Order: sequence, then C-alpha cells, then structure tokens
Amino acid sequence: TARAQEPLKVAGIYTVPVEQQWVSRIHIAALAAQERGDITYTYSENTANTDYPRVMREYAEQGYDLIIGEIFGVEAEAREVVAEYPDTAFLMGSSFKEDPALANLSVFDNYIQDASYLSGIIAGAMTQSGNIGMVGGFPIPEVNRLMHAFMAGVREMRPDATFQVSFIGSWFDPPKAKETAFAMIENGADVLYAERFGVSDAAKEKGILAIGNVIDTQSDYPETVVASALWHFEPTLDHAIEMVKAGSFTAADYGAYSFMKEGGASLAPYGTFEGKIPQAAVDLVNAKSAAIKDGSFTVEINDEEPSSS
Amino acid sequence: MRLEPIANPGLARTTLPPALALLATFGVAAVLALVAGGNPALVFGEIVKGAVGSKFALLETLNRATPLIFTGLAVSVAFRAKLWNIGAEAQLYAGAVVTAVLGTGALPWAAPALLPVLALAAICAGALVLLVPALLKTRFGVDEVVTTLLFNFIFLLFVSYLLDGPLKDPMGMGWPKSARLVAEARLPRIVDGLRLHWGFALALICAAAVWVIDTRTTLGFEMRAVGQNAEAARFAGIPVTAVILKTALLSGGLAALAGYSEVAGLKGALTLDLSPGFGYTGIVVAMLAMLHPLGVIVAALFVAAIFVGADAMSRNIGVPTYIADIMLATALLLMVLAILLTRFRVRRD
Amino acid sequence: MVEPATPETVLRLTGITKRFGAVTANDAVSFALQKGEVIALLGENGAGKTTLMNILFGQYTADEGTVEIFGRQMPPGHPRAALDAGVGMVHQHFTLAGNLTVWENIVLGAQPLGALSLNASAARDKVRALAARFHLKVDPDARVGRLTVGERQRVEILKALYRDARILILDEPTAVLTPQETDALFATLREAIGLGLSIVFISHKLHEVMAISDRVLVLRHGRLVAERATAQTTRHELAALMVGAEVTVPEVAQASPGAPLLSLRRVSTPDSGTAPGLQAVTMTLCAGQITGLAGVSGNGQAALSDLVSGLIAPTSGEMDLAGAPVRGWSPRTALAQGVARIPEDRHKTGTIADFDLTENAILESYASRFSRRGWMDWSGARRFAERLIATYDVRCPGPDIRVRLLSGGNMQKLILGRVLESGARIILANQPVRGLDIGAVSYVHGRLTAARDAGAAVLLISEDLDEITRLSDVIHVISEGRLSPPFARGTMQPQELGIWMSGQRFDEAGHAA
Amino acid sequence: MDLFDILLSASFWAATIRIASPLIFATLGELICERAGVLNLGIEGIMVAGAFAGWVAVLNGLPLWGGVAVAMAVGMALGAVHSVLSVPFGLSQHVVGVGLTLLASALTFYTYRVMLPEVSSPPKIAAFQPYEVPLLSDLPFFGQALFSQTPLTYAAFVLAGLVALVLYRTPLGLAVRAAGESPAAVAAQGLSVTAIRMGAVIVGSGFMAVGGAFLTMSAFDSFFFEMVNGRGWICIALVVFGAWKPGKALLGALLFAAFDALQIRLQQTPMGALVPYQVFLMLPYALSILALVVMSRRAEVPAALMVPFNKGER
Ligand SMILES: Nc1ncnc2c1ncn2[C@@H]1O[C@H](COP(=O)(O)OP(=O)(O)OP(=O)(O)O)[C@@H](O)[C@H]1O
Ligand SMILES: Nc1ncnc2c1ncn2[C@@H]1O[C@H](COP(=O)(O)OP(=O)(O)OP(=O)(O)O)[C@@H](O)[C@H]1O
Ligand SMILES: [Mg+2]
Ligand SMILES: [Mg+2]
Repeated sequence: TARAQEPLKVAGIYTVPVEQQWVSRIHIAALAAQERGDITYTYSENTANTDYPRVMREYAEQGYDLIIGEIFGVEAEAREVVAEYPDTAFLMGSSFKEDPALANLSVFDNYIQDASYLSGIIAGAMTQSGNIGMVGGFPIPEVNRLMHAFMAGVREMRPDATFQVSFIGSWFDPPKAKETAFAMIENGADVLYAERFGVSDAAKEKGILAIGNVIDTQSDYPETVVASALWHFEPTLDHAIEMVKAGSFTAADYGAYSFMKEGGASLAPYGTFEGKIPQAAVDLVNAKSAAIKDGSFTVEINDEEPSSS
Repeated sequence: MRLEPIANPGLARTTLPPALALLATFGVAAVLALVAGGNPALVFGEIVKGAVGSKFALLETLNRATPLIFTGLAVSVAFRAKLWNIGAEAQLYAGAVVTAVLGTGALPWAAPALLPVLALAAICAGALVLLVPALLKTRFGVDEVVTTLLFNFIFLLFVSYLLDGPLKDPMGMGWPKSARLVAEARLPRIVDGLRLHWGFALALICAAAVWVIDTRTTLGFEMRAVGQNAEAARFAGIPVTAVILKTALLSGGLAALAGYSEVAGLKGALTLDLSPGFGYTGIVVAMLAMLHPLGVIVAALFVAAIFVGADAMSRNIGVPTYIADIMLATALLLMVLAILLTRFRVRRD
Repeated sequence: MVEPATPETVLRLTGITKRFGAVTANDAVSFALQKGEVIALLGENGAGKTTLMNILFGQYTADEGTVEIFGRQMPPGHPRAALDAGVGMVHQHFTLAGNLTVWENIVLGAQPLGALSLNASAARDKVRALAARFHLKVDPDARVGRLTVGERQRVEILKALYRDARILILDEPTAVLTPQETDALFATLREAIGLGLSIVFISHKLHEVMAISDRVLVLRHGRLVAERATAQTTRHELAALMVGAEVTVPEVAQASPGAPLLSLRRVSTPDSGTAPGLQAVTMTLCAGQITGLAGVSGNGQAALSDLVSGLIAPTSGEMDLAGAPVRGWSPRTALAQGVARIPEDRHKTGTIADFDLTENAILESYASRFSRRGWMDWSGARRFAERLIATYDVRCPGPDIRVRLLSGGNMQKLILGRVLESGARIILANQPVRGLDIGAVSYVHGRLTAARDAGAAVLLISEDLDEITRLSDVIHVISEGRLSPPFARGTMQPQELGIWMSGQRFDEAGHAA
Repeated sequence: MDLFDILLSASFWAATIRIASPLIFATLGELICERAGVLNLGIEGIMVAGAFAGWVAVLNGLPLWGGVAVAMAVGMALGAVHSVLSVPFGLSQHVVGVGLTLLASALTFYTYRVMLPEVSSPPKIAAFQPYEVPLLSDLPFFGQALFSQTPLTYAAFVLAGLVALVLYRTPLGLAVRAAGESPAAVAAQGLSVTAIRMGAVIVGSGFMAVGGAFLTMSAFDSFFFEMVNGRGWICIALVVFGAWKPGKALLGALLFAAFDALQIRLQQTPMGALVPYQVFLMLPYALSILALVVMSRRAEVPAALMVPFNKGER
C-alpha cells in the first residue's frame, strides 16, 4: 500500500518528562525509528492524566497514524477515545489486556523481570554482607515485579540475603533517593538496587556497588554499577510500526516483546566489571539466560508491594 | 510611585489594560515559540482554535474549568473571612476519597438518590478536613497557612496509602487506583461522547449559591464582617469563632465537591494524580475573581481556556508543552495587574 | 497674609492646594512660621489640617504650591528632605512599630542604611539624655507594643528631638492624653521653644490652644479663613470661626434618676497585659442618670468598658441587669438585654472600615432586626441607614459609602445613631467625643443627655475632666482597678477628684480599713 | 537499629544537616521577605529556577561558586518580578506568589527542554564535595556529624548567623523589621517602604534560589524536573515555626530534617515491614504540625505581613 512508502506519523504522550527512566526507553526507540526514516515523531511530556484523553484526541484529530504512551492512570477514558478513532492506531502501556472490541488498541508493559532476575544473580554474587538496599519511587506493578524478580535472583546465590526496601513517594527526587540509599548503607547494605536516580550516586560516594534498572548507567558510574536490567522498547515499537504500515494493526498484547527472548530486555554488558564477577555467577546467568530464551525457565511475575526482610 | 483611585473609569480605562495584558501574554508566547523554533505567527490562532475552536475544544475548556470553579469558590469563601485556606488540594481529595468509597457499590441506590448523597458525604469530608486547621487556629492560634499547606502533603500520602491498601481496585492489576464507580454513581455527560459532565452545571449552581449566601444571608454578612475586622465583629456580637468554623465547613465542602465532580463526573475512579494542582490554581482563580463568587466562574473559564488553548498550540507548532503553563502564569500576573489598573491610576511622586 | 521674608522665618507654605478626587482638602493655603513661635491650626473634622501637614512633611504631594524650610524650597513628596531640613512630625495616628523597642523606633532611619552597626549603646545613651533633658519619662529598652498611649506619645516626640528637629509639627498630640499628661507635654514643649524650636500645633481643645499658642490659624473646608494672635482672641470667637456660626454649649439640667438598671457588687476581672482588671468594684447605673467615670487612662477603664460591653465576664462578684443576675455574658447577650455601647476606638472596634454605611448601621442588629430565618432584609437595612443619616446628621454621599471615607466625627455620629436607635436602656459611652471638633462634641453631648432624659442609664467614660463634671449626675473615680464611692453632681471639686485619681484616697481608705 | 541507636549515630546527624541545608537557605530567604511584610509564595518556583540555573551555569563552564552566583542572580531577578507586582502595585501576595511559582517552574522546564532537547538522562556536573574541616572533623562524633559537609552547607549556617546579625544589629535590619510591622513608621522616618520591601524580596528570593541550587550542586549533581518536590512549601511552614526569627527558623529546619532522616531510617526497622511507607513519609509533616500546636503560643506575626502599603491611601 501507499502507506508503506512514506514515514508514519507517530505521537507520544507521556505523563512524566522524557528523562524518567521508563518513558525514556519509549522515547529513545521512537527517536531511533525516526532516525531510520520509518516514522516522524513528536511528543507531549508531563501531561497530567486529567488532560491525557484530550491530548490523545487532539493527536488523533490531527491524523497521526500511531499514538504511543501510557494509560495506566486513565484506562477507561483512554479506551473511549480509542473507540472514537478507529483509524488511528494506539499502542499504550496498560495494566490490562487488549480488547477485541477495540481493534486499534494494542497494549504493552515492561516485562523485564527476566533481566532483573539475572541482575539479581550478579548482585547476590557481589554482596559480602548479604544485605541489599532497594529504593523505589512508588510501589506500582512495573516496579514491584522487577524488585521481586531481582530478589529471586539474589537468593539464587545468597539464600540468606536480607533486603531493605524503601519508597520515596516521588519519581523525581534524587536527593531524597540518595539520602535513603545512604541510610541503607549505614544499615549494612553493600549492594543497592537503583530503581531511582540518586541511588547509584550514594553507592559511588560510599564505595559500594549498585545494580541498574531499565537503563544502563554504567558509563556514569564505571566503578559502581555492576550490572543493569535493560528494557528495550524497540521490538515493541518496531512491530507496531510494521503492523500499521501493513495495515494489519489490531488488538494485541505486545507484552511479550519486552521479554528477553524477543530482545525486549537484556542484561547490560558487564563492561568495567568484566572479569570481576565471580565465575559461578556468570555461569549461572548464562545458564538461566539460555533457559529463559528456550522457554524452559520462566521468572515468576509478582506485582505485590515488596517489603523489607 | 503612588496609586490613585479613579472615581469614574471610562470604557477605555476598563477595557484597555486587560486587552493589553492579553496581548502581552501572546507576545511572550510568540517570543518563546520563536526561541524554540516554532512559528510565532501561528501562536494566537492556534490558541484560540485550541481553546474554543471546535465543539470539542470548547467543551474541554469547560471541563477543565469545572474543578477550578469549585476550588476557586472554596478559596474565595475562606479568604473573604481571612481564613487562609491553602489546603483546597487536600479537601478536594477528601471529597474524592469519600465518593470513591461510597460510589463503588457500598450504597445500593438509584442515581437520583445516590448522587446527592455522595455529594453531601463529600462535602462533609472536605469540611472536616478544613475543620481541623480551623480548630487549631481558633483553639491554639496555630497559623492556618502552615497547617493547611502541610495537610496537603499528609492527605496525599494518606490517599496514596488508601490506594495501595484498602481502596486498591482488586481488578486493577495492581495499579494504585480505586475500583470504578457503579453506573448509578456517575454524573452523566452533558453531550454524548464528550467529557463534559453535569459537574459543570453543579459548579455553576454552587457559584450562584455562594453568591446568594454572601449577599443575602446573615451567614454571608457575618463571614464578611469577620474577614474585614474580626475585632469589630466580635464587639458587635457576631460569634467570631463559630463563623470561622462555619466558613471552614463551607470552604472545605466546596473544595471537596471538586473531588466529587472529578471522580463521579470525569474519571469514574480515584487515582493519586486526580488533581494536577487544582487546589493551588483555585487560589489564583479566586484572586483573579477578586473573591467574587460569580467572578470565579469567569476566572476559571479564563484560566482553563488559556491552558487548554496554549497546550494545544504547543503541539500544533511543535514547541515544548511547558509553554502552556508559562502563558497561564503570565496571563494571570498581567491580568491581576491590569484589573488593578482599571481602577487605579499610577502617579509618579 | 504672607509675611515678608525675614531671617526669622523658618517655614513658609505658599498657595498649597490638594485635591482627593472631588474633595479639595487644601485650597490655596499660605502661611509662615517664625522661629520660636507656636502656631495653632484649628478647624473642624475634615477641614484639611492633617493633609496640610502631610504636604509640609513631604508625605503627600501638593497639586499646587510650594514648601520652603529655612528658605530652601522642598522637593515635593520627600519626607527625607523635610527631616533633613529639621522638620519633626508627630502624626495624628502613631507611627511606631510595636515589635521594636523604644530606642529602635527612635533611631529607625536616623542612620545610613548601609552602616554596618546600629551603635546601639550610643543611641540608647542619646535617647536617655534627651528623655531626661525634656522630662519625657520612658524606658529606651521597652517594647513599644507594651507601652501606654501616653508613653507612645513621648516616644513620638523623642523621635523628632533625636533628629534635632527645629520645627515640630504636632497633629492632635493631646487627643489621647490625660490632662496630667497634657500638662507634662506642654512643659516639655515650652522647654523646646526656649531652645529655639518652632511648633505647629493642632488640637480641637480650645483651652489648649489658648494655653500654648502664639498665633491661631483657622481652616474651613480647606481654606485658611482666619488668623488671630492668641492674646487677642477668645475661645468663643475661635469656636465661631471654626464652625462658621455661633456654637452654643448646652447646659445640662439636673436629672431625675429612676430604678437601678445595672448593678455591680464587688466585681473583679482579670488583668490584661499592663492594664489592670477591676478589683471588687461596686456601682449602680440608674435610669435617667449619667454616671461619669473619671480617671487616668489605663486604670481599669478598659476592663469596665469590656465588662459592660459583654467582651469579658466577671471572675468574681455579682452583676445584675434590672435586678436579675446576668447569665452567659457576651456582646450578643448584652445587646439583647438592652445595653448599647459606644466603643473607645471607633476605627478598630466600632466600625468595619470597608463595609458601607448601611452594613455598619446594622452591625449590631442584623440578627434581631434585619433578617428573617437567616435571610437578610437589605431594603429594611437601607431604610434604617437612611433614617440614621437623616436623624443624626451624618454627612456623607449616601448609605453606600464605605465608612473608611467618613471623617471621624461623622463616623461617631453613625455609631451614636446605631446605639440610640436600638432603644437601649443602658448606654456605655467610652470616650464618645475623642478627636471630634467642637460642633460635633456639642452634638454628641446633646444626644446623650437627651437619651438620659428619655430614661436611659448612661455610663460615660472619659479622660476629660471637664466633660465628666459637666455631663455627669454621679461621678466615680477609678484608680488601679479600684472604684471610688459615687459623688453627686456639684459635690466634687476638680482638686479633690485629682487626689482620688492619683490613688491617694484609696490608699488612705485601705489603711483606715 | 532501634530509635535509640539511630539518634546516637553520627551519620544520622550528618544526614540531618545535609537535608536541612537547602531548607535553611530558602527559609532564611522567606523569612527576610516576611519580616519586611511580603509573603513570598513564589518560593517553590524560585527554588526550581535556582536549581536549574546553578547547574546549567556549571555545565557551561562556570566554576561552582560561579554557579551559585548565577542561581542567586536568577532568584533575584524572579524576586524583582514578585516585588514589582506585590510592593508598589500592592497586588495580592497570594496570587503573585502562586503565579510566580508557576511561571518560574514552567520557564525553567521550557528552557531546559530547549537547551537539552534530546537527553535521556541529564548530564552531571562535578558538584561540591564534602570538605573536612581541619582538626574539627577529627573530633569524635561531632567531626563526622558536623564538619564533613559540603561548603554550601557551611555557607547555610554562616548565612543564618549573618541574617540574624543584619536583622538585629544594623540599621538596614531595623528598617526591614519595621517595614513588616508598621510601614507607616518607616515612611514617617523618611525611608522608602517600597525600596526596603522590594530589596528584601529580591535578596530573599536570591537565597531561595541558592537553596534550590543546593539540590543540584551539592545534594546531587544534575537537574531533574520537579526535584524540588515541595521543599519550598515546607520553608513557608518553617518560617512560621521559627516565629520569624532566624535562630529559631534554623532550629526548625534542623528539626524537620531530623524527622525526615529519622523516617528514612525507621522504614528499615522491623516496624518498616508492618507500617505502610506512606506513614513514614507523613512523619515530618505531622510532627511539624504537632510541634506548632505544642508551642501553641501566638507567635508574633509581623503585623503588616500581607498588607500592601500605599502612600496615598486612607
Ligand atoms: N488619602 C486621602 N484620600 C482621600 N481623601 C482624603 C485623604 N486624606 C484626606 N482626605 C479628605 O480630605 C479632607 C481633609 O482631611 P484631613 O484629614 O486633612 O482633615 P483634618 O482637618 O485633619 O480632620 P481631623 O480633625 O478629623 O483630623 C477630608 O474630607 C478627608 O476625607
Ligand atoms: N542581638 C541579636 N543578635 C543576633 N540575633 C538575635 C539578636 N536578638 C535576637 N536575635 C535572634 O532572635 C531570636 C530570638 O530572640 P528574641 O526572642 O530576643 O527576639 P525578639 O526580641 O522577640 O525580637 P523580634 O520580635 O524583633 O524578632 C534568637 O534566636 C536570635 O536568632
Ligand atoms: Mg487630622
Ligand atoms: Mg519578636
């Protein structure tokens, strides 16, 4: 069809600034697609959920082909808008499944528990004290499930490990995250799970280790960040672009495109820690990684709020 | 420099400063657009189009004005009595919480019975939330600016707790939000398919009611008297403490209706991000309206139109969306200045 | 009336005109002040005295005209220039910061703002020296917010002296002073004059004008209408010049007292701040009688006034209204029981400045007379306000005007009307004529005696002994919260009252007991 | 760790002082404004702007103290906007403040996005590092708690002393205190109430901005949207808590920070697993209100706070 030739018009709507780790992965994937010439891309950031349906509608009215974003906080209202614009494709982060009645809405989520689990194995190997600190923003499923997978990974190496869990009640307060991390270090933690900005900084200052989440920050903290569980939005987005271009976009759950086997998640390269991680852990990571990819092993998805142990 | 009241301002005097303020706001927006690489010539048209250019745009503007009318009224009622209620945000959430608790199936009633009961319950909750700072003020002399401000933080954390725990939607896949309201608890839409709901009409009714209270009832008279001069009011036999408490109840109740209207009318569920600062914007709306209840309607519509219009404009000319808030702030500051200049002349001394 | 310039002329105003909207507050006023001279400025409320002084001092800018001080023309609207040229002004309303100490208030602005230190000890010493030199007793380290009005007045004068003022402007400095304090002030001023100071003095009290001034200027409706050498005029003439007509002071006839309406038996109230409470006070207010309360300010008048007003309740003793003990005493019950109150401070307590005249008129009676089931009866209220305006001669554009814009005299007439129209049986009149011009004074006094003759019991509190002795049928003296026995009209000489006011007689009684 | 252990650990007190530092700057700034009679609700936005300005200046090659100066200057410029509207024009201080907070934050975000359109995580600067005060930092307990802080923290404490000194020991401070109490008294002494109030708002706003800059240049090393996170509003409360006195305000900031440092640590005690985390986050706010109630005496509010002064007015 004619659509396949010209770039798709894609718009992103985000409820936080694009610096936020989670959203940044979507943003980067879209920029990459634009770079390739597959799409033209524009976005609205920091959009309050109150305004979200209006912004969706404005983009739809303007004839965008594909609208991406996150509707966790506005599921019902967003689906109403989707229903009104059957010619526009919507690819939305959502807690819910696709709805066959809404053929133009596909959903995704960052199911990177596989990678988190693997990063946990490394953390378990690196901790001396068996005491691990975890600082989160809010206990939402997208955060909880990664924390649980990470803890499960840690226990593979250190069944006796204890965890300190704190939520700071904000996505953007690095000083507060840092203070919280400091308190955990005082309390014996020697590896930190850096869900928020600010945590790795505390680890760096105190000379202990950190595990990254969603994004790779090792270049900023070469001596500190041992491993990171990365989310790659590219498979999700690229598939959607393909479907829209082919005219076959339909209601679907793109969650699987965040799985490791689809290339939606990965453990960041060891980089500066190459060779410094106990071989036993590296071997286990490789084995589990293979098992995950061939489907012989699945990491449990647990969305409950984690607590200290 | 000195300000001198103008006895009989003419037409030019009353219209020119506000017009200039608007013009200057657009000028600022145009410059900012230019800086960010957008086309400044399009700014004005795109804003108008985005705010009132279509039925959808217009109704969205009214929709965004709805909670602002409630919080604007709440603030104006309180400020009139010199009760500095900076906590409309908390009271809004109080109303929202109650609506979510009672509207999700707890009361098995039909809409005509359920909706008013929910509204009343919300009013009571908001009233109670403001009653605490009001009592601390009247009993212990604790400054209410501080207590109401801090209550915003506390209450939001409380809501966060509720949404993580007792109120969490079991069907919500873990996301912190409440269960959806039953159909009987929803305020119907005014136009099918568009978001504007009867909460807007309720807001207008409340503004009219506050105006009637202000001008026609003894309570209104007492509230104004206490606000203007509490010492004289007390001397004249007005029960000052009781009036402050009644004012708090009224103000808190109005703010809570914003939460009720957003949950029952717009969202259908309680979330932590229900209000993008409607409580704080209510202060601006109230002051822009010079604390007049009917003026609150106009001010809220103005604020909503600028925001919705500028937000749409930012997308259409491709500049960062933050320009909407800049325009809103600029328009507000220049507009209050302009309103002053319609009544005062600046004299150099 | 403009004198030729001589080396002795310290101050010259020429053709000063000032308009506030439609009001012309000063209309081509010119005069000159000589070294060592005291000019008294007289005029009704609203005649433009304060405005003229504010222009002189640079706080207002004149629309026309010039101010010259020691031969130098002053830049308009520049108080600093006036201060530097040697003008000190004591404003009609105190200009003191209550949270600062006396010496801090005095040195405020007297040192360059860029200075790195306040030189507190030097400043304190200078204040002490000045205070001693001019007999202005006040503690430099006291917090001004805690001072009595008399002490604050002294601080105001010290402020001017501290800056070596050579021209002193005193705008109604005695309005809030007791006779004793006034005498002390005059002694201080005479000393200052001896040192070469020149003074412009504003007062509504003609005997003060006669006592202190060399020359009298009379303002009427913003115009300078007369000038007299004090030695060659009389109080009577001055009064006529001010008002533009003869002023008659009504003779107060003997009363015929009726039944007791309010009685206090050994009533005490708590102290509040520096003001003493009542100490086992016994008094009876009878119908058809004016009871005067004489005393130096700050001796318990406020407590008695608050008690009768309903603002405070007795801590011990008994209080009867028309023979029945009072219950749940509050302003509202007081009003309901027929107690009408003229408060001491009409700006702060008596009225709400930004309410219009109608709203102020019904402030005390909206609940009982101008509302039904919580709904206001505004047309009734407006009719009532219009009646007050007509009956009590409140000069104003109409019932919609904000009372902030009324002159003090008219504000007082409004309160008087509100009080008298309530049909009260007991009337508390606390400083009812403070700051009023003589026309207004005689009007208020006439109304109060008329109310008495109609059967009301009037409690008159005043620091003006003349007023007390002229109006009262019975006089009590108050001192440190203690109340003297009642003295019938004509039985007390001012000297004897003075001794009671000093507290001496109470002490003797205490020793005797 | 139980409560006792926490309170006895030097690191707890070190954290308290770190957390308090930005609050101290901003609280002092607000205190100066309010002492002169102006409630500055622009504080939250000014802190955001200061946080950005200081960071971006250093990012563009200025030395750290240069960044602090830039933040201060930006704060003063915003203060100038506030003061023009609220002082000579006497507009409602509530609306000017809320409006300025909106304006300053939105302008900051807009500028950020225009300057750094394509970043995924903002660049870092070499922020202020802790400076161990010679000798003093070797003291047991106190050395670690008090004397191993960044220079900006020391500056915050010096500033508190300086503000108290200026307020109570200089003619300028006297004029500021009087302007917030009785502007008429100031005018009658030939001083310009307008100039004093505007000056106080401008300087105070500068300090608020430095408080913001502390977050990006000392507590952390880069700028994020919304990272000020309500700290400005806390400072409004701290001024009241401190009864408008620099010494008490400093204590208030420390107390609040101590509650915050405490709640962070309490979350890790056994209690932390039982009690929802929100309860801990509430702690500093709730205890502040409680402390206000317990103090309970009517603080001496500057009498002319929020009252505009217009020379010609009657
Ligand atoms: N700032 C002002 N704005 C408007 N009108 C004013 C102002 N100041 C004074 N006036 C008006 O100017 C006139 C003169 O007032 P002024 O205060 O000078 O009188 P005064 O002679 O001092 O009276 P009093 O004896 O009561 O002190 C009055 O009509 C008053 O209402
Ligand atoms: N001379 C001074 N030098 C420095 N700081 C002072 C001085 N006086 C007071 N302070 C500050 O004020 C606080 C309380 O002092 P104090 O209670 O004496 O103030 P105050 O007399 O009530 O003054 P104000 O009402 O003007 O604030 C102290 O903690 C200190 O910070
Ligand atoms: Mg006067
Ligand atoms: Mg004090």
